[in-house]
Amino acid sequence: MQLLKSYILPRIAQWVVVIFVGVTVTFLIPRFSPINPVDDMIGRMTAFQTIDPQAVVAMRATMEDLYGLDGSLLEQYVAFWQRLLKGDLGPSFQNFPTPVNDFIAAGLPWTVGLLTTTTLISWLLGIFVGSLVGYFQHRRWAQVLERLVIVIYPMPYLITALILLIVFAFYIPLFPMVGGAQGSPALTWQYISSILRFGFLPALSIVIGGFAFRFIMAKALATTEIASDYVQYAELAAVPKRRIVLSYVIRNTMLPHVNDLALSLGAMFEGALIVEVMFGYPGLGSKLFTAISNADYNIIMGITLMSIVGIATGSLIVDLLYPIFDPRVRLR
Amino acid sequence: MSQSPSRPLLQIEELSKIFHIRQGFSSQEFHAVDHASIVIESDKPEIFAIVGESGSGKTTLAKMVLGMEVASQGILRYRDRVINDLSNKEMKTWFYNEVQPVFQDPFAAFSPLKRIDRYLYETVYNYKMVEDKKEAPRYINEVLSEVGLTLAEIAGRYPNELSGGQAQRVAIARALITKPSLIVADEPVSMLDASLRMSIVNMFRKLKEDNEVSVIYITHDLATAYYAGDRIAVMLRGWIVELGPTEQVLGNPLHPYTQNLKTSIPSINVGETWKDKIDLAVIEADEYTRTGCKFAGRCPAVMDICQDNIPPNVVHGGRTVKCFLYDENVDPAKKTYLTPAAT
Amino acid sequence: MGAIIETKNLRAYYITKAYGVERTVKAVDDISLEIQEGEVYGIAGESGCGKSTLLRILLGAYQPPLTVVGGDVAYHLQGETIHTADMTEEQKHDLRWRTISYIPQGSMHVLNPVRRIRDSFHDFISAHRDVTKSESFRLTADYLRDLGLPEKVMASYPHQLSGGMRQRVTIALATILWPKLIFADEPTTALDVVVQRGVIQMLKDVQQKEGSTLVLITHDIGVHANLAHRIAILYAGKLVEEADTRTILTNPRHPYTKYLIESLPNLDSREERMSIPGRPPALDRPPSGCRFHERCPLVRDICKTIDPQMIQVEPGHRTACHVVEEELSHEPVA
Amino acid sequence: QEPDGLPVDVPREDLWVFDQIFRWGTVGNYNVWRIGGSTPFHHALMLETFWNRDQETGEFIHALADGDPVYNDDFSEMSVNLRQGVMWSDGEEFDADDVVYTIETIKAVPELGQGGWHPQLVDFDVQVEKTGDFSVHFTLNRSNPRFHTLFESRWNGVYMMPSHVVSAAAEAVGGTENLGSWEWAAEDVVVLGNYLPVEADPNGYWELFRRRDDPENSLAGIITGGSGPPYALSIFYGNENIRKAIAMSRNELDVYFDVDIESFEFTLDNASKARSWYTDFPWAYPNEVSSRQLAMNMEGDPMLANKDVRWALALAIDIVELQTEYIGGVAKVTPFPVPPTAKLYNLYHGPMTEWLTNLQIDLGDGEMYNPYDPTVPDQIAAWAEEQGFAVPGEPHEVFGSGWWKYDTDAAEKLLIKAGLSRGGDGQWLTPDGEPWVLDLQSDPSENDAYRMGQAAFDMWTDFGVEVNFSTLDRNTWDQNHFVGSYEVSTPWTSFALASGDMWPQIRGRHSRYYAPVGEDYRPLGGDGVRRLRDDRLDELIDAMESVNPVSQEAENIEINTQLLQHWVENMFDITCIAFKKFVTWDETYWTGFPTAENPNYQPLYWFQGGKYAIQNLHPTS
Amino acid sequence: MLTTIRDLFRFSLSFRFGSLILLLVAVLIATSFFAPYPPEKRRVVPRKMRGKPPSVEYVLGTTALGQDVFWMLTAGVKNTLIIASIAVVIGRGIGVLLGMISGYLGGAADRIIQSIVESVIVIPRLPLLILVAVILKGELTFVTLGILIGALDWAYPSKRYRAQVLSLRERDFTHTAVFSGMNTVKIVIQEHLPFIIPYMLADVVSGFLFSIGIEVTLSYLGLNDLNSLSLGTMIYWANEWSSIFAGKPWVMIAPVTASIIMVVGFYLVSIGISEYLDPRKRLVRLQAHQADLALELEREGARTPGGAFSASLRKEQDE
Ligand SMILES: Nc1ncnc2c1ncn2[C@@H]1O[C@H](COP(=O)(O)OP(=O)(O)OP(=O)(O)O)[C@@H](O)[C@H]1O
Ligand SMILES: Nc1ncnc2c1ncn2[C@@H]1O[C@H](COP(=O)(O)OP(=O)(O)OP(=O)(O)O)[C@@H](O)[C@H]1O
Ligand SMILES: [Mg+2]
Ligand SMILES: [Mg+2]
Repeated sequence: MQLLKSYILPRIAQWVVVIFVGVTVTFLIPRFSPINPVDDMIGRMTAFQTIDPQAVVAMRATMEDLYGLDGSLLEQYVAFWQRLLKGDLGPSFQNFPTPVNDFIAAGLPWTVGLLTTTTLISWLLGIFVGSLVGYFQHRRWAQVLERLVIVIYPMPYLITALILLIVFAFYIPLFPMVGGAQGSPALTWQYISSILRFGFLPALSIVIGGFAFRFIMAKALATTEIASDYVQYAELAAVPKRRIVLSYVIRNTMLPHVNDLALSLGAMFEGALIVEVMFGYPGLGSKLFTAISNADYNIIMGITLMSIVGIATGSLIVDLLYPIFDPRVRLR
Repeated sequence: MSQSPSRPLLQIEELSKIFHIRQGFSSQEFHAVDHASIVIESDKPEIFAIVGESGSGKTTLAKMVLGMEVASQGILRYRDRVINDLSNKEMKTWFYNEVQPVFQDPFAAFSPLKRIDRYLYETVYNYKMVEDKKEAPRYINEVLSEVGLTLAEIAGRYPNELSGGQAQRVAIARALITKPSLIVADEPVSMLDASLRMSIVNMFRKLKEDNEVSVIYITHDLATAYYAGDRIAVMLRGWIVELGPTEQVLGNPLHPYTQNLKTSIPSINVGETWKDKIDLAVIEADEYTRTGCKFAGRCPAVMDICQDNIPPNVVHGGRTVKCFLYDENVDPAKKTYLTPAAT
Repeated sequence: MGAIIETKNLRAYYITKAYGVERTVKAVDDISLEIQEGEVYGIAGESGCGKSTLLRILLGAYQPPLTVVGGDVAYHLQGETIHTADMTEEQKHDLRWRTISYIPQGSMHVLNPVRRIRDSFHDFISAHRDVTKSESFRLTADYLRDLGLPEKVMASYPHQLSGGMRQRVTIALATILWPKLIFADEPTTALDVVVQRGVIQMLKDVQQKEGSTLVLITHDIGVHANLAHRIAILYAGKLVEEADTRTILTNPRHPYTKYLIESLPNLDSREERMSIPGRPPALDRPPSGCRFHERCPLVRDICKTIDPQMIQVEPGHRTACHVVEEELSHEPVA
Repeated sequence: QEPDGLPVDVPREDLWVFDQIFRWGTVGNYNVWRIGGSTPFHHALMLETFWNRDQETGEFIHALADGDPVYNDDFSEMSVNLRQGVMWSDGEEFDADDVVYTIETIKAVPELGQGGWHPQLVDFDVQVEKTGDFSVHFTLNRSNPRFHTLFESRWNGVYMMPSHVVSAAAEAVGGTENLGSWEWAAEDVVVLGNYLPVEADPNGYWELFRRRDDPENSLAGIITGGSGPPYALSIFYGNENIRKAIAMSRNELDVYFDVDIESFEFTLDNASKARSWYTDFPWAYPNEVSSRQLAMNMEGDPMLANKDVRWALALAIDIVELQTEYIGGVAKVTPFPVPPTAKLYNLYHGPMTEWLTNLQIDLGDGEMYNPYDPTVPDQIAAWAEEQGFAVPGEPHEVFGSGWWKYDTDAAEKLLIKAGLSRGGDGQWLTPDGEPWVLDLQSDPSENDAYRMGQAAFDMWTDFGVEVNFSTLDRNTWDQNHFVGSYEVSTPWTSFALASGDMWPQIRGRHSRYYAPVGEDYRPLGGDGVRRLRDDRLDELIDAMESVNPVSQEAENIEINTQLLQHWVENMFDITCIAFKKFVTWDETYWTGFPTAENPNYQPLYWFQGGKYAIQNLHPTS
Repeated sequence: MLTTIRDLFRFSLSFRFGSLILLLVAVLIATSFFAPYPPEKRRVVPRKMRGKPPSVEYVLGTTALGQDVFWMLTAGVKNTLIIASIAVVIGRGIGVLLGMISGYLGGAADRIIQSIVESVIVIPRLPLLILVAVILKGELTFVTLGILIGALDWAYPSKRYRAQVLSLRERDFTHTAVFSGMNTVKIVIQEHLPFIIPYMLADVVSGFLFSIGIEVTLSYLGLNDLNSLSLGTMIYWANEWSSIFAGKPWVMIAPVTASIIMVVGFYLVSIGISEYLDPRKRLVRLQAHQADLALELEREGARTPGGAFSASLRKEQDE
């Protein structure tokens, strides 16, 4: 009970605040955009043909009405929350009247799939390899590996993706260049393997960046860890190195890594955005980018909302579950 | 509750400090200091030793006295003023003038990036101990001489350029600058070498005599506590289990825990090695959550009543003991002795 | 019963180079000693005088910056003589825990904080014996019971135990395979006296049960008095005196040892006690001659220049002091 | 070896893969009539209108109409005869009922506002009447000689609805008025074209079509006699040209619509069976009807209001270098906003050559100057030969018409005449003595336009004009046009349609649609982007309005020519080049695409008139 | 400070490498001021030499439109660093301020600030940046871009500074300072800042990494002032002109390599600094300095520390 009051409830309250602030910020900012979604739409509809000027005027009136863009900012904001609480994100402007929910439903599985797998892979791999290198830091291979990572670590996702694209889609055309899978969803090996094949390069781009980051953290933590008395003692007692790395070094450094996992989702989402654009990968990231340039408010809102809620919830869950990972006592 | 005719310097009554600790999904209250009472009189300076095993609440008590932690319950007054109620300004202008600390690790007590004499000058200036800033070196030198140092020796030095003993002397000198009435020294010698230890302890004795400063001397080294302390409080899991003049308490301990402590001091006298064995099967950490007497698990004289009842503070033989053994109100029939329980 | 471990003119220095400054700390300088099988050998001395360093060398577990620059450490085990300098990693692996074990300082930190005690035991046991988890659990349970420790600790995490209990668990962890030779570095420091007593009692038990040899470091002479058969006094990287416990306590010859014994307060009197003047020298620039000469009340000119050699005062009692030498030979030293 | 990078699992021999130029937002809803319905070429394979235009020849392609539109004398009524024998893909025959239903439904439902058809039908209060099973008659409330353009699709036009399907759907959604929210699912789609949608990437990256079972009954089948590949897949490769080129080199793309020259060259190097319109230089298809200009805001920089300044800027541009160094020598040159396609060159550029050559401008102090240089195409041809290229045909056929001389001396005189002067550092100063600073905006997503902007920037800077060149994204750039916050920009336009008619394209420039800088011109409905008010222009536009471009073609062309002359004399914008398209196909799997040697249909497959090119594709092997 | 840098330079390999790289960068930037013409200018290279690979005359090659890649790079590196510096100053400025305020005030203020910080951490920065960049497009200069990046890059740093402050606040010497009568401002500035500054150094470097990456990314998406030179815009144009595939890879390689080298340089410097800050290494170093110092003292014939005291004690005993 005490815990509920002193820890869980405030943490949940914080979650609510975080989402509220995040959503408000993303509600407001696009509305300062000079781009008017209605005009943008009309521009696209009439781009290649000649239309009577009067007709355009009439169309504009109809569309403003349909889009619900009348009323003050505050009214729109209130209306927005009213809809949101009903789970309705409104229609897309660019693709009126398709509901934003449909877009999210189409894109979310890809983004979530890409993000969770890449996050997990880079997280686990980074921790494992980083800890190994930290543990064997005087070995030659470890030093070579570390230098390598130092070079790839600061590379923006973009450049990694570009290089991968050039190498693995052109010089060695092993992987597809567009799309998320082959054929329609089915529980067949063929479909599933195509998901892996289509997702490989996008995933690799994110994994490389995420891995390097995690590697460097893990190495730093492991270096501190191996200086700890219990590792030194276990070494002295000739406890096998494998056991020391796994149960001593990694297990102990896991806590900051766990703590960090949810927060790093945000950075990974940024990576996903770039990578989706670069590889023509389905998902929310690339959609968001298009929506931003078309001032498709509702889509922007919908997708940022998803990522904010996703990341905030991720970090909430990690925080709430943290005690499971950490057997030590926390003083509060 | 001890009534004294004169105004006490420090009055601690039924003082508690409660922390919340969390492990996994559970959280519990935890009394680091549990209804402790101590009074230090103002008319006669003394060295008041507090001993007890690690984690028994000594530091927490000291921090409350110094105003660094807020007490959770109970009375905590310095010269009749409630310490926790003092305004920031009063703390600075009055309280810190009166009460000063000495910390355990002399090297941690000074910023390694700053020259050590800076703290002496700061203290002199901030408390306006001299009329004219030019007077400061002379004043500081005076204070330093009390601890056997000269300003020339330490001027311009960084802490790590001094020995532990020197640094601790500077720390004590710094505390003396405001001419305090009370110094709270938390394990001031435990980081020091055996060879330096005695010189510091000797100095406390000298300060008490010459400067009329009372010292709360916290240690887990019973021998120095006995050597320096006028009165002593023995702490166990937040409780003060026995309090009284040092010679009485350590010479003739009443509380089973104190007795235990005393017999456990390894003697260097040849042939005085321990013969009897003590029971090891107790996880002391469990003692915090005990409902009755916290020592019941290891007590050789444990009784029925001890299991679920908190023993009273009994004034007995010139001291206060927290033990049912000396409680006349308890029906002797109920004092059924048990063999020590190993839980 | 002969010597189980023997050192000759052992020198071990920390040679560090950090940000351009090279520094050699002569932490163990020319120490020769023999430790007999089955005895408890105590090593005492001020903080920083090289006790732990000596122990690490004896144990053969050290890495740069600590370097053995001279002398030799030899084990005499089952009729074989092994020089640590020639030991391979495998040999070390084989010896550790089964024959030679180590109880470190700072019980707080040597147990893996996120592993239950029993798993740590399993790690240590399985490193040297081919056992299943349940076997090593049983072994552990039996052993803890033997030593009078509650079985409940097995399922605990280190933080759930008090410092004293942790130290006892560490001792159990170090000795679970009944080693012949146990090194213990300050096993009771930072414990309060009651707990300390428990720990000492346990060490004694372990040592007596198998007749193992225990090398015990502590600066608390009281602990030595209760446990050790012989005591060696170290000062600034040098062995200054060695004798059986009773002799050291009642008839110390070296002025440093005398100070050490006499400055100890006890509950018998509150008489003012003197403290040792000065402070120990820095080992990267040890004083010339006798390293104690700057603090010694009996200092002679010779002490300032000539390093005194270990001399035998009487059988089993050695010391390194020009003054003692002078007394013994009844003629003033030049 | 079978490439496996395609998102659908259809044998490559049956599958034709083409470049999808947008990423679909709405997926799986084929109700294209509603507002926000997908861009039409998405459905170029599926849907039909009365007429299409061949961009190449400017001729009508009679689609659902069986002949040209027939108007009454005052152009308030139009009759159309319908083609017989065209079948909906469900076996129903297309007839006049479908037309009547379509017109009445669109007119009745504002939400079916795609393409602006609804408001136009309402505006003219269009009444449609079935005059036979295969003929209809339209009556308007006032004269409109170009009413038929509503049904003529270059890109988009009133698509006919299958009345039997839509009326049932209307009932299902609770009445015709709800058709705006009607969703037409792929499996229910019924078409007049040759292809039916199969499935689409929910994320809009690709869409798969299948040939209908009776291709011979589809309109495209009837018109071309061909049947096209069994499956067609469109893929969106993003805005990065190189990705298309790579895809083609991997044999995963049979045709793409356009890339920049670098990516095109890359394609040639890496896809052995790839080619474009010409097999050799300048490769690209040159006849898309549009041109790019350095457009000036008459109220942007005060200097720009002066005709002499505008002329000076034109003369400070070296068109040959612009066309060769910046554009790669592959786009046609034109001095006015009409592209020199085969047809339009004959209508305008050719006939106007003499006038252009004789055109004189006053450089000040009575010095008259002939700015036109008819040898520009020859200079470009010379450059091409220097590069080792062979020029396929007459220079003017390949490189367009002449242009203005690159004559900075003349330009200097014009500026001095306009009151400007050179400062000490050679930079131009305004009459007030302030440095003259010109803003130039461009959007890099149109790479030719952008490079033209870069060239202008470079050349004008060298001429001593301080130019701020800002690169804007599409939306910001558009937005700046709407409110007139630009000085010089790089848009594209064509005054002429493929047929040569001009009024529809320039009526919005009438001064009644004028809005001053700072105000959005669009609420007025016109095209006031230049902030131009010109009486002569108004006069000419009014004159055109009452001329029927089909029946009164000669009169129409005459007025149009006058307008172009007026435009040029005033240098209202500096038109530089026409559109070219690197429509490129790879013949590994499919062949039969139109080429310069065999131009059966225009290769602009995403235009309604280009879709017939697909019908004649056949497997390479 | 100077000795710190000297030590770092002498004894940290990564710092030496890193600062060597940064020195190179600095030289590159310095040369940008000697460019013979505005480096973004096209048509400055003679026609014959346009679009040619690196040569003696044009060490990094030329673009098809007649720019000299070398001069472009000097300006690009400079401008990217300007953006990054602005971003870092703003981001770290806000970060330090908030972190310290939050850490010192504690209580409700701390909770509020932390909630805000958490919210900001959770909002994905890149989309937000894109959004704002789209809105500001046209007005987007290097300065505004720097401000923008900085405005979004303070949440993580502020958390780190707060943690620093919290731990410093609990250190004994802080208590000593309090009992010495120093006020909070003094404690913060004189006692704590010296500890925070080194962390700031390392943190500033990570700020550079982030900002360079973002600049490149935003430019790639066309959301920067594409007519000015920066590493990002160079990459944008190289990509836009498909330089790699059009047989002119040097146009792309130059800025990509420069950005990688630059961030690696920064990163190595930060490793050097953090190594230097590693408390264990620090101790060794302090001891080493101490030894130095003691040697000096001895040479000067001064007494070793503690000498005076032991002498006085000895006297006491003698009496
Ligand atoms: N801020 C805190 N929050 C929670 N628990 C605390 C806090 N500070 C101290 N404690 C706990 O309170 C108990 C008493 O601690 P305290 O430091 O007062 O003991 P001590 O007698 O000084 O011990 P030692 O001899 O080790 O210095 C310990 O168990 C400690 O873990
Ligand atoms: N890694 C190291 N590098 C350099 N010097 C060291 C190192 N470890 C220890 N020393 C120095 O070696 C000397 C001996 O250290 P050692 O730890 O052996 O002393 P000790 O007698 O065990 O002291 P304590 O009682 O404090 O444990 C000390 O002066 C110490 O500063
Ligand atoms: Mg304490
Ligand atoms: Mg030690």
